[in-house]
Amino acid sequence: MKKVTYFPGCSAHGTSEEFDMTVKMVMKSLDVQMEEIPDWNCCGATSAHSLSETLAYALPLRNLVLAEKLDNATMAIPCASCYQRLKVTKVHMDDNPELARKINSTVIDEGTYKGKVAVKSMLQYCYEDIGLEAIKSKVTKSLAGMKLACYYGCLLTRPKNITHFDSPEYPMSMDHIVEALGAKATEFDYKTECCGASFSISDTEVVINLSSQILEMARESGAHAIVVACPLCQSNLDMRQPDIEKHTGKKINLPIFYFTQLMALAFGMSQKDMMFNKHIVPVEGALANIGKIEPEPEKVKKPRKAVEAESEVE
Amino acid sequence: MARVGVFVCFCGANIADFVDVPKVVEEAKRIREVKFAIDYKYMCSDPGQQQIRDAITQYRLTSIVVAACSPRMHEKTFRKALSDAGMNPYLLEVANIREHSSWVHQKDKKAATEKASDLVRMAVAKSIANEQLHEISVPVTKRALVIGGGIAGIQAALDIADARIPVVLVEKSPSIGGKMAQLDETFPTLDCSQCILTPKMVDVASHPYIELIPYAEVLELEGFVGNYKAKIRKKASYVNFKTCTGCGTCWQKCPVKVPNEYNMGIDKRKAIYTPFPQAVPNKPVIDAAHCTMLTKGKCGICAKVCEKGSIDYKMQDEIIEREIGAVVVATGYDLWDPKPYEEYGVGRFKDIITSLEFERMVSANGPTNGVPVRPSDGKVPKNVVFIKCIGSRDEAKGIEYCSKICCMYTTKHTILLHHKVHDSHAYVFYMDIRAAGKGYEEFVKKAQVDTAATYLRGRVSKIYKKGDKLIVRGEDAQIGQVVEVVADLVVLATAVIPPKDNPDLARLLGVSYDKYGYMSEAHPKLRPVETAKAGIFLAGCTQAPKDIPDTVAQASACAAKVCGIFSGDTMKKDPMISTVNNEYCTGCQNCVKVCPYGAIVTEEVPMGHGSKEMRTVAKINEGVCQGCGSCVAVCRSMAISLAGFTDLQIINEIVSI
Amino acid sequence: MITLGLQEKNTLLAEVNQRSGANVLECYQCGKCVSTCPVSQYMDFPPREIIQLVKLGQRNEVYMANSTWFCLTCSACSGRCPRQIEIPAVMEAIRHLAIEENYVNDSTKVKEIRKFHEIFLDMIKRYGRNYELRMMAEFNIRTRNLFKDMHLAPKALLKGKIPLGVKPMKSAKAIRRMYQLAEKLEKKHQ
Amino acid sequence: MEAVANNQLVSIEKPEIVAPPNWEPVIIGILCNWCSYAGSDLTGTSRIQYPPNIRIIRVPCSSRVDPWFLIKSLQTTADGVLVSGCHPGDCHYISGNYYARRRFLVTKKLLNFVGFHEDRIQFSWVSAAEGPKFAKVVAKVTEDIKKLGPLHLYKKENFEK
Amino acid sequence: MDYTKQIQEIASKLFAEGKIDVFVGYRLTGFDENQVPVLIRDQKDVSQLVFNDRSVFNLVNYLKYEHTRNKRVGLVVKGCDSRSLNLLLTESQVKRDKLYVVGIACEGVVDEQGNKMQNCMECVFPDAIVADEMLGTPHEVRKYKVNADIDELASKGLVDRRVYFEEVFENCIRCNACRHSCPLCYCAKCCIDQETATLYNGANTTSGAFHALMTWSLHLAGRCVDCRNCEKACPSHLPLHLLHKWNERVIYENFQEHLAGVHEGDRGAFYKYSMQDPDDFIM
Repeated sequence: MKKVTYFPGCSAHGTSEEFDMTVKMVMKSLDVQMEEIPDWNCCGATSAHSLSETLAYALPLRNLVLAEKLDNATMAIPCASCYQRLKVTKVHMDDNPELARKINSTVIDEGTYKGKVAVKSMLQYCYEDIGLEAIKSKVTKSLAGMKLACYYGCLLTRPKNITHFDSPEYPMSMDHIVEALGAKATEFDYKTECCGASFSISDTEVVINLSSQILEMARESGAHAIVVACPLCQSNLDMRQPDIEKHTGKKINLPIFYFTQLMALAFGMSQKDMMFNKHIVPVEGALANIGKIEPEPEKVKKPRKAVEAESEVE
Repeated sequence: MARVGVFVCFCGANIADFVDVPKVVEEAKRIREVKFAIDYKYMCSDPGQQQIRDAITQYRLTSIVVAACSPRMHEKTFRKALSDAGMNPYLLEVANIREHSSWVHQKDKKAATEKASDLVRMAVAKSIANEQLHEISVPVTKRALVIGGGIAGIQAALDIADARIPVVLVEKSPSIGGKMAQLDETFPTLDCSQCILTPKMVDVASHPYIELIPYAEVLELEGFVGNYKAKIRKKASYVNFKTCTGCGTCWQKCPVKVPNEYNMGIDKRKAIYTPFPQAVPNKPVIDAAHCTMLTKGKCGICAKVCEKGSIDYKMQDEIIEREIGAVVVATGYDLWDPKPYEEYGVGRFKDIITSLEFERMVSANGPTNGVPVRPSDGKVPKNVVFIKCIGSRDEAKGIEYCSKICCMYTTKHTILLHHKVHDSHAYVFYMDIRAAGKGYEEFVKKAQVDTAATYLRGRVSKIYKKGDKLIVRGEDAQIGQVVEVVADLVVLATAVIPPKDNPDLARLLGVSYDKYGYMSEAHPKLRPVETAKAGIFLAGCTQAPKDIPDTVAQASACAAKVCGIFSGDTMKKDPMISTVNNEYCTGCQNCVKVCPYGAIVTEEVPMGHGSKEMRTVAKINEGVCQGCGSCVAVCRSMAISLAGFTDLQIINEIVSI
Repeated sequence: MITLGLQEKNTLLAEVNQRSGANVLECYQCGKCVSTCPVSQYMDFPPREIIQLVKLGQRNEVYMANSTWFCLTCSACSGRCPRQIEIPAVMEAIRHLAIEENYVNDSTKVKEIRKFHEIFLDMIKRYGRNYELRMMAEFNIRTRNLFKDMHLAPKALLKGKIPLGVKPMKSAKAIRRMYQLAEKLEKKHQ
Repeated sequence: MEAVANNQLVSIEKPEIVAPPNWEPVIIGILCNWCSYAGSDLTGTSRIQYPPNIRIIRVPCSSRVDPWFLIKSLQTTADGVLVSGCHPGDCHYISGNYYARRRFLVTKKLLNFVGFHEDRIQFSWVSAAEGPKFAKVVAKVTEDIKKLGPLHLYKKENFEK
Repeated sequence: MDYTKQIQEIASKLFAEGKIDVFVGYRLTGFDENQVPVLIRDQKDVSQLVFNDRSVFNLVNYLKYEHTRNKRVGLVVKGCDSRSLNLLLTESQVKRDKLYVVGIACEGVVDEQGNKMQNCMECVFPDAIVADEMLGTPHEVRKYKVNADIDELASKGLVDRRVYFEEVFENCIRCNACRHSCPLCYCAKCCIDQETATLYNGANTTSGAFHALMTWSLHLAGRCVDCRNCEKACPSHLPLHLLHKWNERVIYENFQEHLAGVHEGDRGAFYKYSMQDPDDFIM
């Protein structure tokens, strides 16, 4: 049995409750024991580092210090924003002991930071620590027939020198995961464009503009739905979709799934637990594609060649 | 007893204003060994030198100290004066009282004078230990080795051979011609590249003074200037060039198809092939990695159809040796692989090609008969986006430097595109247009005005696919707005990089190379074709990216340098090199280990006078030793000394202050 | 018009470089960041121009620009920058400097963004965690835009998308203490 | 690497002989021909001023410098020694300065161990283009040695000039 | 640790088979339990040989003298001795095919008072690295330890060290026993005796001793294997190991943990370099 430290993040108790739920379900079925950081606090998100350098480090650092009290080598974080803040803090603290000492002084009551816990996003944890094989082995109800656009957003793979995970421009980890579940990942060029992130509330216009482009490109790629690994992306793309449809005058109707929701689905768990009812955009239409396998356009079969790959023989 | 003459120079006011020159002379006269001391306004002038010459004979001087400017300036001049007076020129010492005293202590004349006196005393002390040295002359083998048969190697080989000096031209691939043979037309005149290159290639093949060794590589180079020995591996071609007529039956019948390197893999060649129709020598070779006869023992068609029986599947690599006197390195360049540009979808989108692929497409003898097409669907493109600085000037993904030729070849491509597809439109994303060269700016103007290519100033940030079009997004900084171009084809002007094995070759030759892998010239301005290793010269892109005119000029310069070395039967060399005292040498060979030039070997000498027992001692190769003194400092038994900088000379300087 | 040559020393450049850890002098104005930036169209000066203004020492323009407030820190620009300049760090440095030197951009947009961040931080100070519904409501009240997003509210609340309560932290006191200490630290820093 | 940090052994050398008034130290500078000597020439041609205490000896390469030149210098005429060569990677003789660097470190540490202040022997990399750097280096070395006072340790007894 | 019997048997066998001309070993002094080196030239003398924890001398030293030159030699080496032998092989001073080396997995030797030698307590390679035949149970390679005396002296002030060493150099009588006893000092004419060096510093004075010992220790820097032959030979009982151990420490800590004579073909720290060598002490 694997053990991992779990940092749910504020949205797990709010807008992304379904992410939190499905993560727990999926991890249980994958035989991973999750230990939640006791009495964790908010990572500070964009706001903290917009206004105060010290708080931007101090808030995540407290969580890192608390996490070290649990005896696990790795910490997995579902929320991309929390992941980014904790990882940036970890990297900067590890690089700069002087800074670490300074920031540590604000949370010294909780303990001293040692830097021994690896920080990973839930996606990274699933991809690297659990592995595609383990995921594939749990699939009971293949998602074959579904075409999915995998959307990573800004924070999971960028900046490369902080995250050290996958490509910052055209990542493929989530694509591999959904393909392990049986679905087909579409070629989607807007994988890592920004959805507008924290402007969700303060500047809706930006969010509508950016998210609409992402949705349109996903539509264009032929996807039935979008898969995400970030609560903020999910809420921007899902909750703002009616607004976007009104704004552009085009029907989009793309449900936005967390990748763990789809994993739970493919693992054959009850749809009720996945809280599809919380989605603003109804999911039924997209899920109806499961099992509907399009016949592959038949290729004209050429006579088998003697030497393949590099060279060929007439 | 040493008799030293001291000559102190005023250097006009340069020294005299800040150093009390008469006082220095007076101080010098107080040194026991100094038999003559004098000052003069300009020691380096002819009357000044005359004073030295006169004093040498008049006072029977045994060594000379000139206190003047830096020895790096006038040491040669004064040495000449000594030898004119019949004295060994190496009995001279220069005390640098200008750069090291008068110019740097202008506020304290007393201290400057004191220091000048000290410097003179040090030079006197050193000069007492000076020995008579004689220039070393080294015999020269008059044959040049040219490595690489691109335009640089071809030009260098022809120029040297025309001076009736034998040349060995080694080319890695089956044919000479290099990158230039792949080009369609050349900027800024739009000459047909093949038309100007092929005659030169034929000249190389037929020149009586050129030995062309294609499909071969240099394995070893040992020796020193004038006396190198090169080991060359002739790769097995499996075709007997002596009997092959190049009729072409074999490659017509060969069943194995391989991506064609000459056409950047756009079409296929056979496993037995000549790289291109105009190849020199026009004899095929068998690609051992793909030939099924050689890999699996099945086929053998080429041997069957060859009337001359020239095919020999059992042929082995052959190693040959050549004695040579000088080397010209002309290994050319490679193109940078743009794969790290993930944001452009390089590797995912078929319709993104590199400039050389485009060049092959628009070339009349190219795989698409001179018409550019989209690799995805074979359609002729309308909107073509050219992106410059791919890999160049990009330290994040590629290399820091500017590749120099991309601005111009991209300009050429816009014009060629216009010629081949009249209703097309070229968009060029650029950062700067670097068109410094004869007729270059006019050429850019031609592209911008005559063919109305749209120039957009900015780096492209993203390329994505919409339908079957590629959308290219970048900022046009001229209007400060983000623009998107709907493109049919995107051409990347990839950076020029040194060939991957350049550092290996450089190490093999003993030449230094920079962090990118370009070989380093001896001096960036004043010795641009020499390397730090005597007798090895650089031509073309092996030194840095450059265009054809510059390459040809540098190749000819190399030829002139080679001819210079071969102008006499022997070469003169500075005698300031190491020597071994056999009596003290223990044969531990630490010197052999640290010598950067491999100039030290070992020899066996009798244990004692008349003894039959032998022992090993070190031996310096005079021709190779450059006189760095590394061996001297590691010689614990002090058996090695460096002429001109002996332990005694340096200690004399130290203790005489 | 900008007149150059009057400043004795470009202190802005030094401050921005020092604070951000980047060296903006490396920028050669290729514009890749501008076309990469998802919000450059909303900015007064896109990243490339901000950097040029820093190089020219135009403190007022740089501090008063809304650009730094619009930066989403998505790091797309720095990932693609050929000179590897940490542009988000530069933006952040400028924002902090502007706050410290009391330059206030009072356009509605910037005020709203800033208010949002302030409320957010306030929320954490109070509860240790973010309380989304209260956050949204408070934001609307404080920006005097009571009906913003009201059309979303019924659906979101009905679907349970935005829960009505929040699980509070046990030791919210620790967070308040952190805030105090952090404030002290920053004061000392200045 | 940290264990013998460069400041670990430095402490103040007690000058037994009080420096006479107007005492000026003698510093021997051993410079390689291709980089540092050329650099010092450039200092001259640029007319950059530096203290006049240094006496320069030219050697072809910093690898020519045998440690006992340094020992001998300190034993006879010098109060301090400066050795300067090409920057790593720039050696005219390809690798000379890399060998020299190793010897310098050990010599410096050894002399410090037996009682010489670390500032008595100093090293620098000065390229042919670094005229101003050479002046700075000389100024620093001169200042350091002035602070230490005249060297009397293991001087050759009854040495006559 | 007593291999007397085994060594006698080996030597006797070697003589019997005609494999060696001379065997270098230890014998008892004859008046106490301490030992001195002995050169056995005949099988009948083999019974003189002993080996136990009093076998302190480094016998490799005897390979540089005429008695063994160009002869086939049998030799007993401990861990430290074998490292110096390794260096001599690398420096082409002896030929491996003329040697028969009996290697000892050394438990450490004792001084005349019977106390374990300091260098044995800090020994990194107790087992012979070069050997044709090994005696004893092999040890694991130990961790490098900084010499205790060095540690103590380095922590003192500069003035204290200077005072200490001034006395050391003052007590040197320039008898050159140290270099005669050192297996690695094999030069035909020592540089210290050469004209250039003696010109200004040949006298038997403190400064002459300083010059000689400094040069000597620098020539052994990165080569000294800490066998302490020199110290045992010194009539003035100078703490010569301090200079060598200090250099060894500086080299170990700065140059990729170099230790002398451990690898075949490794000439010592001054005859190689690395790009990672410290550069911060250079301006």
